[in-house]
Amino acid sequence: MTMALIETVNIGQKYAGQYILKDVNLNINRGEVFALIGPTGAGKTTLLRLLDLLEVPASGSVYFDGMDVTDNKSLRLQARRRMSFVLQKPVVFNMSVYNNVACGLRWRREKEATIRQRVSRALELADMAEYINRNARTLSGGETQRVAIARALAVAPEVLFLDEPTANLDPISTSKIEEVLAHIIGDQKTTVVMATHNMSQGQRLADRIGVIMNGEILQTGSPGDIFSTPQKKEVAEFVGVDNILSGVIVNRDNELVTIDIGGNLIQAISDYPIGEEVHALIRPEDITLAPRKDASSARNTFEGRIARIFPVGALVRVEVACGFPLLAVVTKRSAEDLSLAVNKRVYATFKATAVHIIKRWN
Amino acid sequence: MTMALIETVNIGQKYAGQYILKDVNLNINRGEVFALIGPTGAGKTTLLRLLDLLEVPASGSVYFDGMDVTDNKSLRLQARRRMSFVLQKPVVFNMSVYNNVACGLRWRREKEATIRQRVSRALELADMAEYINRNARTLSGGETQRVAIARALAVAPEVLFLDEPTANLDPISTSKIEEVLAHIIGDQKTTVVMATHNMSQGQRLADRIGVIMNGEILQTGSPGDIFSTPQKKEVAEFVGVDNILSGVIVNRDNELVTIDIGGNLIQAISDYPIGEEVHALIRPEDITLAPRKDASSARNTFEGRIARIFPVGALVRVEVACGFPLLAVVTKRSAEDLSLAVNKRVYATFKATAVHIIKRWN
Amino acid sequence: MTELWEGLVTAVKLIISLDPEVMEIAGRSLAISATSSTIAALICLPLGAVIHSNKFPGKRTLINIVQTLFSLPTVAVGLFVFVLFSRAGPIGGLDIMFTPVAMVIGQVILISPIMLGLTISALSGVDKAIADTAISLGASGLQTAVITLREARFAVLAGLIMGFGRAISEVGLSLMVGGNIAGFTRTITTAISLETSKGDLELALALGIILIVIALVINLVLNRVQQR
Amino acid sequence: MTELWEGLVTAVKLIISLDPEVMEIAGRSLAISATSSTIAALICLPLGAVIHSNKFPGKRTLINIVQTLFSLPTVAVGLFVFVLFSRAGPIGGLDIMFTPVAMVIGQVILISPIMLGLTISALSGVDKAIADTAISLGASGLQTAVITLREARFAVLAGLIMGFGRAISEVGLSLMVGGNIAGFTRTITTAISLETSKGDLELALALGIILIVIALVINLVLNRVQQR
Amino acid sequence: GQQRLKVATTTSLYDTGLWDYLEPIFEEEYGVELDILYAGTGIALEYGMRGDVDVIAVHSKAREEQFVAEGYGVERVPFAYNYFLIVGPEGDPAGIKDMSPEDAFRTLYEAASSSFISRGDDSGTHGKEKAIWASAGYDYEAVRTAGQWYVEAGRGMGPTLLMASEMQGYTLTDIGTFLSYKSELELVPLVEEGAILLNVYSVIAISPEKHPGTNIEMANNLIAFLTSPQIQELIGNYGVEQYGMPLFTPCAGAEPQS
Ligand SMILES: Nc1ncnc2c1ncn2[C@@H]1O[C@H](COP(=O)(O)OP(=O)(O)OP(=O)(O)O)[C@@H](O)[C@H]1O
Ligand SMILES: Nc1ncnc2c1ncn2[C@@H]1O[C@H](COP(=O)(O)OP(=O)(O)OP(=O)(O)O)[C@@H](O)[C@H]1O
Ligand SMILES: [Mg+2]
Ligand SMILES: [Mg+2]
Repeated sequence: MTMALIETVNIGQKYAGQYILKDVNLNINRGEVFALIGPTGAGKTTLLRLLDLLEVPASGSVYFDGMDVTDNKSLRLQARRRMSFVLQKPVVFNMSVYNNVACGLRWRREKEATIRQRVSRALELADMAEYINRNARTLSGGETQRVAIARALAVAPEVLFLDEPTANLDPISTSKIEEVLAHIIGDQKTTVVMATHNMSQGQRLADRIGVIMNGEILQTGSPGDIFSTPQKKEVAEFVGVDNILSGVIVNRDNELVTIDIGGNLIQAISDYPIGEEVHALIRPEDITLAPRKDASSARNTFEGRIARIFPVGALVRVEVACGFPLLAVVTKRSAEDLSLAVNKRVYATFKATAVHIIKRWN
Repeated sequence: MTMALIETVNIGQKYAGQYILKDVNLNINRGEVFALIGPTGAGKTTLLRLLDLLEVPASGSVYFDGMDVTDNKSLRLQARRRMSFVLQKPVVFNMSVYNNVACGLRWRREKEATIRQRVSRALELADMAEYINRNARTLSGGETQRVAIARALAVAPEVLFLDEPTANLDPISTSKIEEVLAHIIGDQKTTVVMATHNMSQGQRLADRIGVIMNGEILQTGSPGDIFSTPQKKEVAEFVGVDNILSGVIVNRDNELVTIDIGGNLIQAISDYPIGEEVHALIRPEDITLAPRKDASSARNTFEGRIARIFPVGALVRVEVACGFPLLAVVTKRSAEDLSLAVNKRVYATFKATAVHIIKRWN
Repeated sequence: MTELWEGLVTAVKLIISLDPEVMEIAGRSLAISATSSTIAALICLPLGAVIHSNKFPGKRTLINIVQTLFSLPTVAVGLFVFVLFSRAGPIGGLDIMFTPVAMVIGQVILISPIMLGLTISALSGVDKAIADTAISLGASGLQTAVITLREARFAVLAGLIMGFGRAISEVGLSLMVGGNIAGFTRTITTAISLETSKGDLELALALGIILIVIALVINLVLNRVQQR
Repeated sequence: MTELWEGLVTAVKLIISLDPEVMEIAGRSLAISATSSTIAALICLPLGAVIHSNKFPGKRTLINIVQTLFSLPTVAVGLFVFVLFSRAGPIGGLDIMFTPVAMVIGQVILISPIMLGLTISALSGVDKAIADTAISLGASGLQTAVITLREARFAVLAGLIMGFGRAISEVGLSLMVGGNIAGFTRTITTAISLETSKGDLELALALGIILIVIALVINLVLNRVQQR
Repeated sequence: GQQRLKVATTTSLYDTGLWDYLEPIFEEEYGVELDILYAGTGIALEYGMRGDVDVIAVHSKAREEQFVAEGYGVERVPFAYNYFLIVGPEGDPAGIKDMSPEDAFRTLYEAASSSFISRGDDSGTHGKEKAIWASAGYDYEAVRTAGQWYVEAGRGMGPTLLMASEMQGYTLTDIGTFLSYKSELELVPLVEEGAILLNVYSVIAISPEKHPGTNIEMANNLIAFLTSPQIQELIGNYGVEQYGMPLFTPCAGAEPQS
């Protein structure tokens, strides 16, 4: 039996008589980075609080390093001393930044010299060294978040829990913190469990992602899996598969199937039989736009008119009406090169392999 | 004289004897959306608090709708009743969601019927209608943020201040909130002042952006201006111009100048004279990568090897070593098509117009 | 020990039989201390909010002084009020000595520092962001004070209960300026003191128990109100 | 009014001349109430933290009872202790009646509900996230209690000061179980009551002023400690 | 509202219940609200001097005479008397039973082993105690500091008795308080005879010249009431029902001599 570092068996939590987390079975392996993603109110924070042993589940059990820590107080404290947690809304104690970061170490009865050294190191990692003597209550939002991260790092946890760790940080601070995390993940083999709504952060840092919605884990898998082959419509929507088309499989030739989307035929790769009602998922960045129909190997080409164009950072999102609405993403540069404009006629092309098929109503 | 709705004259703020905001002169015009962007600790929150009349500046004056409201208590209250503010770390009062949202209206002595109607409307806008009877303290991070937004909207402010309004929200909620904001901006001509570290949010929503760093406003301008023609190196770095090359203008032919970057020559458009020490700024998305040198109109083409590749969402960032480091961004699809890999030889191409020149040490 | 038991039995008997004399002094005790608590609360809640929410030089010192007055001995307050309102005193003309009015005045002086100090310390526990949020939503100074007090309601209520408790349980002041006049200024505590000096310890204990029962009822009522 | 002025003058004279009798009873007052406050604080701070941080059925009721005991009349506590420790009482053999020990015991009973109740209400103002953060950083139950108390230190201190103030200012209890014995159990408040009954109002007022001065000093010292 | 008459009385007189007994009779007869203030001798005199009451009823001859001499009181009118007692533990370790008061005090002083609990509060009873020490030939200051056995309680009569009982010591008490406390005490009367033990209660109306605001008319009514034959009879029988013996001997305005 290979043992997960943290294992939950059917845990649930309820508030005011209502289950807001139901039957979660999750293994967190030693050394992995696990990201929980999901919309507001999905239960991310609740689940992290159960895993960090801050709360006792209403049902089910939690195992840490092979021990049942569901409700044994002293085991829980022992286990908790091997973890630390950066809360979603970080609070600092009304004392200096130094003392804030030193707290966890003091509680573990470390020597003053060790404490001094570890606090300095943690503050340097979080780029907060110059604030060491400030009262932590006077810090700005982002500074507070970085102190909270330093405080959690200082105790050199085996498991680090992070709840939206960079929500209050600008892109530069975010990448610094991500570097620090990458570093401790690589160097110290720290297990990391994070909740984030920033999916690209999940993608960048995580080994495995769990998608949670309405208190249930809908899918876990590698970032690649989650992003390219979501198993449910909700997951697909959430991870940015903007094209979700409902249809029926009307033909198949080995693995190549033809799907009827309200009269338009799309080709894709799938195991489902003829007659199956499915969703066809296509990531907008997998769709190419061209002024002419060209002879590419792509199986699917549709002619249409541009319905809407809107820029997003370095990219442009283009909505094409081609019997059904298709959303494509192109770079600003290509948009300029193709001189895309509303009402312009274009050809939207995508490969059969870029279409991911899932069964409907599952 | 056209009058700005809010005008600050040399305002500054100090804490513990130190100025953390210095001589800020800012006009917020009626009906515009103004975004403050800047790194952690830059002074965004401090400035918003001064504009919202939550704090009195240590120096300088604040005018609202033509009146000096720097320190007249009753004028300040009157002005404040025409504004509302969503704090960076939103707190809710320990009462139901309904009562939370109703507070501002009660304080304005609105009729109960009006209150009921406006609260419902605001909660619907923020997609929180179903939580109306919950104690607001039991909400999740994102839900709390949405209640705070509803609460601020309910009073139908002339000026709405938002401090990182979507920091705790997932992408779907974020776009919902952005839609709501776009709606009230369009419909009700509300003036909006927001602080955000989410630059694309600034870009999407703002008419004008102010970049603040270290307590000083370094540049204000349209999103386009800020993103394509930053006037200082710090601004450039912050808005994601990842290629900042130092060089000297060595030649010019009308507007076309040649810049010597440590031996490599780059062509660009600029007014600066020969001998001027400058930074050449190139956005990574303006750089094309190709396996062969092709005969495009682009003035600058450099041969190099790929040093690093890392994916970011639907994009891939590619670091090319071509005498100097160049960072390019391409779509995943192009990366696959070009089969980019570390150490592979590529040609990086960019137009002379894609290079933005600023003077050094300004 | 038997006295304790007998005291309890007597208390229960007195309560059940609604002994008119006991009911009368209990009612008077309650009326006087409720009046003084209400007056003190009306002064101290707003004043506490003002002191809490403003920065001014000497604030720390002011709070120190208020807290020092937690130690005001009842009899000293009694002396003070006596000296002030006695016929020979500066405002003796009012002729309120040895009336419930004098007792109320004395109790207000006694418990105001308590209510004020505890209100301020209750407010000190409220996140500063609460007041900021209220102000930013257009609350006036008073409205901000109300919402802040509301957020600290548990601790604020504890302060009010403490003030009321001090008022209803004090005796030195009531004896001094009330005079323990039967049917006019006799309260439960002065009656306890009388019974004690008369040697009827059971009755004294029984009255003590009745006092606590009254306090409990008031407490439950206030808590009910707070929870609404 | 002249009495007030004369009282003040007398107080200043007594303080300046370090009048030995006054110094003695002042010292005793301070010693007794400091002892009982310390004992009560050692009981109530941890107990308050435990009650605050645990959910259990009847918690609300427990707090109601504690707050009700804010109204404990000193003389009732005095009677209770008297009945307990008197020769005829259940633990009369200890022979501590009319000694400072009995006074300390009585004061601990009197002020424990106050310190406990105010500790709980001080803690109620602390953001729950503080305790969560401490626990998540590996704090044990005790360590969490300490940091939470520390966050509420201003209000917690106010509670301790209130308890001390109640102890040093109470008189009914000290009279009842101490006996106001000159040179042994006489404290400032029992002396005030004696001087008042003798009709020496100036001296009584002067003693009251001295009491307040002592309270002020204690207060400043505690505040200094808290601010460190 | 209604006319009020304020009387400040010593605790020892009030605690016997005599005032509660007489109050309704007087109120009925004169249609006035009688306010009996419960206070120590010292503070009762203070109330009188300040004009906060209309009448005082105390039992401290020397101070009463001074009060009248200084013009605060109109006239000192004795209306009843009884005797002080020296009480002590049943075993009487000092052996003072049936001695004269002076001899009893001398014995206690010499033995210096059994506690003597003094009121020590300048009350009428305390004044009497001092008078006995003087009559026995001691300087009171010397007695006060004579040793541990001399305990200054600084309290009212009832508590002082309780304390004496607790400490199994001796004390001087008025008979009324002793009888009403008897059930709580492990003390018995040891010395009951001796002219010096005489305890006279008198009433004094506050002089309207000093304090024009006082109700001299009604004060005189009260004094007349107390010294009237019917009331004197009631006073003479007061306590028989409850204690099996009268607490007071009426003396209708005349200073008793024995
Ligand atoms: N009371 C204070 N004493 C000292 N410095 C302070 C105080 N309050 C704020 N500051 C400092 O002022 C600077 C500006 O703070 P502000 O909250 O305005 O930053 P911000 O731009 O909103 O940052 P963030 O994005 O992290 O919220 C910060 O560096 C902060 O540490
Ligand atoms: N005490 C409570 N009573 C009722 N519902 C509660 C309580 N606490 C939490 N909830 C609900 O449980 C759900 C999950 O909350 P949780 O904080 O885990 O969400 P989350 O996924 O972390 O969301 P966010 O991204 O907004 O932080 C929310 O809808 C929340 O309203
Ligand atoms: Mg959350
Ligand atoms: Mg900020």
